[in-house]
Amino acid sequence: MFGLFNRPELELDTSGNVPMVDICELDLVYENGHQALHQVNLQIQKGEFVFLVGTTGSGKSSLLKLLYRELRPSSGNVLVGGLDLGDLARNEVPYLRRSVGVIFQDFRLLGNKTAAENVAYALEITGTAKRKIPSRVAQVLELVGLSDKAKRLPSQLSGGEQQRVAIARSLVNQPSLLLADEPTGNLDPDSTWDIMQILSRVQNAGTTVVVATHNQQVVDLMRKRVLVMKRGHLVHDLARGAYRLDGRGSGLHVDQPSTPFSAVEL
Amino acid sequence: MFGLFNRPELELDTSGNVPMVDICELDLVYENGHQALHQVNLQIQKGEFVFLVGTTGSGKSSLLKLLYRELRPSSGNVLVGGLDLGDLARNEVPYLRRSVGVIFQDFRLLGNKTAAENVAYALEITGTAKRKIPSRVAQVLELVGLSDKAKRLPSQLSGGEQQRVAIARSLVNQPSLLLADEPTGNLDPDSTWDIMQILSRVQNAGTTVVVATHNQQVVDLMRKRVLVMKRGHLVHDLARGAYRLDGRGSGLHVDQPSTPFSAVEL
Amino acid sequence: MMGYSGYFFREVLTNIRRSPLMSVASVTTVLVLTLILGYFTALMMNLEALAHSLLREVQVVAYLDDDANRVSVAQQLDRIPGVEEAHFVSKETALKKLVERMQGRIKVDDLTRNPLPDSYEVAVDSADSLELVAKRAQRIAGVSYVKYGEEIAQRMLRFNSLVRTVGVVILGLLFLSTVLIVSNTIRLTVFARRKEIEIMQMVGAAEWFIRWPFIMEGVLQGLVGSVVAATLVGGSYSLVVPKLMQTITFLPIVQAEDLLPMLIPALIFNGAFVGGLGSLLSVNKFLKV
Amino acid sequence: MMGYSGYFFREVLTNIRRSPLMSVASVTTVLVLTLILGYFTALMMNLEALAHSLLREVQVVAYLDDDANRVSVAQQLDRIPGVEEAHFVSKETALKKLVERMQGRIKVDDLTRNPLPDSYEVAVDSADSLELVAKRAQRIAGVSYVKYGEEIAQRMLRFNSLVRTVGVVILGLLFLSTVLIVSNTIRLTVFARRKEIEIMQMVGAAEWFIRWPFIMEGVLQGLVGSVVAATLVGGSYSLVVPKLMQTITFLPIVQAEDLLPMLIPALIFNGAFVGGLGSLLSVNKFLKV
Ligand SMILES: Nc1ncnc2c1ncn2[C@@H]1O[C@H](COP(=O)(O)OP(=O)(O)OP(=O)(O)O)[C@@H](O)[C@H]1O
Ligand SMILES: Nc1ncnc2c1ncn2[C@@H]1O[C@H](COP(=O)(O)OP(=O)(O)OP(=O)(O)O)[C@@H](O)[C@H]1O
Ligand SMILES: [Mg+2]
Ligand SMILES: [Mg+2]
Repeated sequence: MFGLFNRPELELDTSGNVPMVDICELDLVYENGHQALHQVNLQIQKGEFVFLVGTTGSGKSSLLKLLYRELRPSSGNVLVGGLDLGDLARNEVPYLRRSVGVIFQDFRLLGNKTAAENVAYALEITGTAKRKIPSRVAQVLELVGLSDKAKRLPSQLSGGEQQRVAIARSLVNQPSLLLADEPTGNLDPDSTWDIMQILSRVQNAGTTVVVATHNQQVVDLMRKRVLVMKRGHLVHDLARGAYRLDGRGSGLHVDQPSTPFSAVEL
Repeated sequence: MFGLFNRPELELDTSGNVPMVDICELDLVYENGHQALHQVNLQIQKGEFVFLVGTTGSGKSSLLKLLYRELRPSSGNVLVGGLDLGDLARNEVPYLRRSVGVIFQDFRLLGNKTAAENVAYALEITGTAKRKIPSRVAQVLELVGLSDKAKRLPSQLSGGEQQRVAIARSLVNQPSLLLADEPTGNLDPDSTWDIMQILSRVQNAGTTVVVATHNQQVVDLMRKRVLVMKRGHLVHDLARGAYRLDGRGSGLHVDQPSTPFSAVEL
Repeated sequence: MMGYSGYFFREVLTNIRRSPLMSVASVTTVLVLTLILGYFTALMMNLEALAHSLLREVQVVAYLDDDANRVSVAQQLDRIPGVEEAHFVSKETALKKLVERMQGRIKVDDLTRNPLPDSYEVAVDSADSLELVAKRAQRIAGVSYVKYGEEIAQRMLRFNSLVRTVGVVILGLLFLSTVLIVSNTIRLTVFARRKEIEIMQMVGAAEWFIRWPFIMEGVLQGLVGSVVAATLVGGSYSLVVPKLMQTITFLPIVQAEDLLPMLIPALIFNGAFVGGLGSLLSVNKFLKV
Repeated sequence: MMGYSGYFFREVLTNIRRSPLMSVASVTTVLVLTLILGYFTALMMNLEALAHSLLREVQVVAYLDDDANRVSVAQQLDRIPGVEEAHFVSKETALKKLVERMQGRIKVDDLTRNPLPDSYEVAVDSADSLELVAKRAQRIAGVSYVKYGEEIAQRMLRFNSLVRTVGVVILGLLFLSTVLIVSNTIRLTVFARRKEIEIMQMVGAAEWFIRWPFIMEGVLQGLVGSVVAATLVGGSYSLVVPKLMQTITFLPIVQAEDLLPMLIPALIFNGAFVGGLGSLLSVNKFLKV
């Protein structure tokens, strides 16, 4: 009846026998013809912690979107936990997404639900027993330091607080793969560091973590594997790497403004 | 007739005889009873460049929102260019906002307009002659490095690219006061630096610039006036200051996780 | 899914509470359209009753020769298929009726002799039988002349079928309009929440899990709207009909108790159905992976 | 503001192109409701014509004494206010008509003498004059008896006013329903764009600058919907009426050329007005500073 109830069971292979992420000759071309990813090859093993860096528009978010099947590859293969996402049936996608926690660059909180309800929603969809939900939600909100704002709607939270709700939601299901897209862009350094510690802890518990970020300090201090993207190409893959964008080296350039101002009257 | 045409003229005093921003014994209490700002007193002179820092939820965005009259003070006064915003009539607010450029933390682009149209809109509302608009828009998009993506809808841009559209829009009207809320949270360090150079240039042209940010490196390198907020209080006002949050000093603490993990099973 | 129904129901209530505008819009739309549908159905039923009552007045009259055998004619009339009853009207009764009807325009004293014949008024089972019955009656010995008001009968028949056809067509179109407009309205409310649906899909909610609260909300909105409308229709009908019956005695009016026990449940069911279906179709539009 | 109208118009078109769903929903809603309104108005006009034509058949008949002075009676009748024309019917004509009407039920040979009196059929200018004319005619010397079919006249009068009242009430309610549903629909489309309005206000757009494109869009949607609906109503009416006139000769039917030149512009204007007003009211709801 309208497929209202079908419920395929689907499990990722988290044994460690297959890579958690296995990307092979991946191309991604958007509808308007823009090619966002070129021939990306990449393997990430179970339990790894990986930073994904690159200039704005280099394709980091696009790559992550492919891993939770918001996008489909134009060519090549994307395997997560042994599942080929190109083959995934439409009604199987939700089950993939329950094993993959995502922290979105733009938060994507449900505007008519409170912080706690947003986190609880991710549990409700999995059929978690009703009585277990409140304590689990409280725990995770405590972890991100938002216990006192559990009953606020997103519109009543500051940018950084919304970001922490999004982080809490991505963690609550204890995902096998955690994808974080600029998870600390709206956080102060102390909060940033707290969140990074949490992600480390999550990794230690066996979760594979992929973090796209522009935060040089974080990448430099954490010394994890670093993937560098440039215009849709994966140009570097560094074990225990530091933040560097190809060519210009790392960090800020006080004395070299790179855009000619003279053209503009301001 | 329904007030369809009324058009009060309203000008900020940008002579420099009055402070650009003059805040006096300001309290802000949100509807749910949360007091976001406590007794803030602050003066910013014409042409200054000010950083606003503080932990997440310390009240930075709230303070900026008061300056473009998204919020009204619960008590105390907010004067911008000599105008008391508490007294501002409803139909005068648009004219205030044309003199005040804002870069929003969540971008706030019109989803059904292209990047160029989003920037153009800010000109159209001021009655700028039609033929002047395209060249002015092209100039500003060039300035933020987005010329090649002028025809894209926001949904077809990366996070950082959307942020740059928002920056372009805030600049296009040559505002007297520029408010930027975390303008580089989604930008890589090079782009961040480019944007900061642009803001500096804007300041040199006489615009007053207020930037709320968590980016320690930027604050530390630029050596501008720094306002530090803590739980709704303005706790420090440093000329040519560096990034420091009260108490814990500056920056990241590798060895001191501040949240107890043991309470949470992950 | 049963285990979730409590959860879904709470979802729906929370959602209505937090963005009441959309619910108000859907409910009002269902309400107004159900009102129109309800009143129109009531009007149709009455027109149908009117047409039917007019039909019943059509009958075959067989005038007899002066020397006819009444009993034999009656027997033969009874044997014609389609005849329900043959009622004898003597020439005396006929004259009395005529004089009555002419109210003083005929002076009975002037008549030396009753100019009218005896007759049988023959009731038939349906308008279709009229012509056949008339033909067969004409052939009976002792019947001088048969009249069945071809013209009036034709008119009545045409009027009847016209009312029925037009009524069914309009009712059908009104129903379609209701479905269309309600699902349009609901589609807009769902459209306003498309981001929400997108986010729900992003965090891994199955389609049925997303769909059910919307469907329940649609059904609920449809129910509320149509219950109010049905109450209004029912209330006003039972209020107005008795008054109308007093003033307009010449038109047959369908009694409230004959109409409402059918109409009210039908309207309510219709509202709930259209609301639910509208939601289902709309949500499906935005459920893309 | 005139200088902006081109800009606003482009805005509207771009917006419709980029999110067609909302326009489709508004247009369909206006279309369907205008159809209902249009067909119902046509129906009402015809019922009104029917009621009117029935009224015209009501007249006063004055029966004369055998020895009455025809000419004097005629002069006196003409002098009564409300009388339009008095038409003489001789007893012979009356009998012929009666025999004709009775189609063989009366045998003329049986009559030794005509039992009917002479009479005047008096046409009156309005139904309201009936009773007065009848009373005054009764007083004229030579008039034996006046009849004006009180009962039929009463029925017709009641039927007429019933049709008119019910019609006006229904039409009014339908109109209100249209306004309500269309503005509901438009409110939802505006609601779906509330973020947009918020952003426009944030960057400093004046209220009228935000409002006008919405109003123009509402007017445009209303226009498109109602033009299509009016075309459908007009087309189908001019198509169906000639056919109907052939089959149902006994009912007066309003000619297409008498109805449509009024109805079509009214429907179109109504659509545009309701669309624009709906938008204006809706946008205002979301324009808060
Ligand atoms: N609409 C609201 N209703 C109630 N409380 C609110 C509302 N908006 C913000 N707050 C609260 O006010 C405080 C200050 O919020 P604000 O957005 O100003 O912080 P911020 O300094 O900009 O933080 P961030 O760096 O995370 O953007 C926060 O604790 C927040 O939860
Ligand atoms: N829907 C889309 N249609 C067309 N092009 C798109 C679309 N989404 C993104 N792009 C383009 O693809 C490129 C990669 O975008 P992506 O969002 O992956 O960048 P990113 O590395 O995440 O950048 P940022 O650091 O700014 O978030 C960008 O140039 C962007 O303009
Ligand atoms: Mg990105
Ligand atoms: Mg903020």
